Amino acid sequence: MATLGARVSRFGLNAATIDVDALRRELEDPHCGAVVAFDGIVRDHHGGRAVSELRYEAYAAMAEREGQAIVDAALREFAVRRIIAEHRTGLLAIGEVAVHVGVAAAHRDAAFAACRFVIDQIKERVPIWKHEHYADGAAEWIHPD
Amino acid sequence: MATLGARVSRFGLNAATIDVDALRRELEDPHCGAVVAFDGIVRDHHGGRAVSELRYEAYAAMAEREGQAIVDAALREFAVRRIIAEHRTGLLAIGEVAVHVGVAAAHRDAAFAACRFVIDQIKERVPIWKHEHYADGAAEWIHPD
Amino acid sequence: MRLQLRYFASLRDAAGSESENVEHAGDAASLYALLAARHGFALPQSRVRLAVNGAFVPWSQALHEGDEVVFLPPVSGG
Amino acid sequence: MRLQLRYFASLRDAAGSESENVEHAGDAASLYALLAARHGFALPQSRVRLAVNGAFVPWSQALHEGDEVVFLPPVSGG
Repeated sequence: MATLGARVSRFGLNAATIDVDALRRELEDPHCGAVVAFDGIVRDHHGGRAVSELRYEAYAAMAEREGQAIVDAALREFAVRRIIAEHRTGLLAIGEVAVHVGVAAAHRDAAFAACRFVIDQIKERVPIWKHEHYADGAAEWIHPD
Repeated sequence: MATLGARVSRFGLNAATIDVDALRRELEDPHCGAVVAFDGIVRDHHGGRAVSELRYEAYAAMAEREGQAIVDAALREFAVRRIIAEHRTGLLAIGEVAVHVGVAAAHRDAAFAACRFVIDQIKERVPIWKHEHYADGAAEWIHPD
Repeated sequence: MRLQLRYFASLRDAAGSESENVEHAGDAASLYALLAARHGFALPQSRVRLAVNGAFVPWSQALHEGDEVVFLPPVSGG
Repeated sequence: MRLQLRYFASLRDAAGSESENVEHAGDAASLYALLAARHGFALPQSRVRLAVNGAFVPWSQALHEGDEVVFLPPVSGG
């Protein structure tokens, strides 16, 4: 067997385009038989309104700390070897990747569970806010109940 | 909103390298806010033995029909818009992608559920067999209980 | 009736062939028993699924002249 | 004590500013009530989380001289 590579957990904010293909290659590990990746993508509609673009604002220092705490917790709690997550900030067009979570594990159960945990936790507690811009010119901060 | 693109479900066998980056781009859809992808990758060990490479053999006509039936069923049963799956045949080295399942949906619940359904069903009923070649020179057909 | 058999994975290795044509009058279970004895198949019928003309069918299904019959060992794709 | 406030999202829009420094003697809840009245924050305190020096803390936690205090509207990343 190949030398055991280091386990990895990394969360970052990214003001530029998230390079999903490159992040996927960073998950490669000869011990891992399963990779699960989630991409959150800017949709053209929300709550029945046509969305033209959106902007993410982050409380950056805290977002990086909370995000890193989430991927570190996932690496401890699930039988996975690599977790890489990035979240965009700034202005995004329809179709752009807003958030990416990639997980590599020996088996798919843990890879699916850890990926789901990380995206759910990001949406729950990383201080990032979405400002939606609508086709009719209006804009609104999204503050879910 | 953009014109509603066609819903897609496609399964294929592939004797060459699976181009994961290209398949991912085929999932793009302005109505979809969530993409979940699973990659099954050749691991360097199985059941405690060091694996050097493996070969997948398919009952091709039936595998294509069963695989297509699976992705068609997932498109009917989950609130998803695009499902693309490919399975390798032939000789694979450690780290190569053996199977890829990508799903695009409006929301992540359905994307995760459909992706999991498709890979579980592929492993359950698509007539493909793995011939593992071990570092010690032995080889074995894998026929799970 | 004349049947076309195809073999995959460990059954192909045991049969030493990818396919053979057989004359058989009984059902699929009796055919499997006969071939398992002839070729030394290690898998009991309980672990094998039956496909006729490229689709899963129950072992109770009657075979017909010209059918493509495949005894599927447990699959291991993915 | 002197506190450094930072505002994000709808609270920043309402405050018309990214940050301000305030002198305040009470707890975080009384500070939020005061600022909500001054700036017209639409969110009740029950929908806002408190962060002090970049970490979530309960509303019961005492504030100290120089703390960075942020009232976090419901987040919507992802």
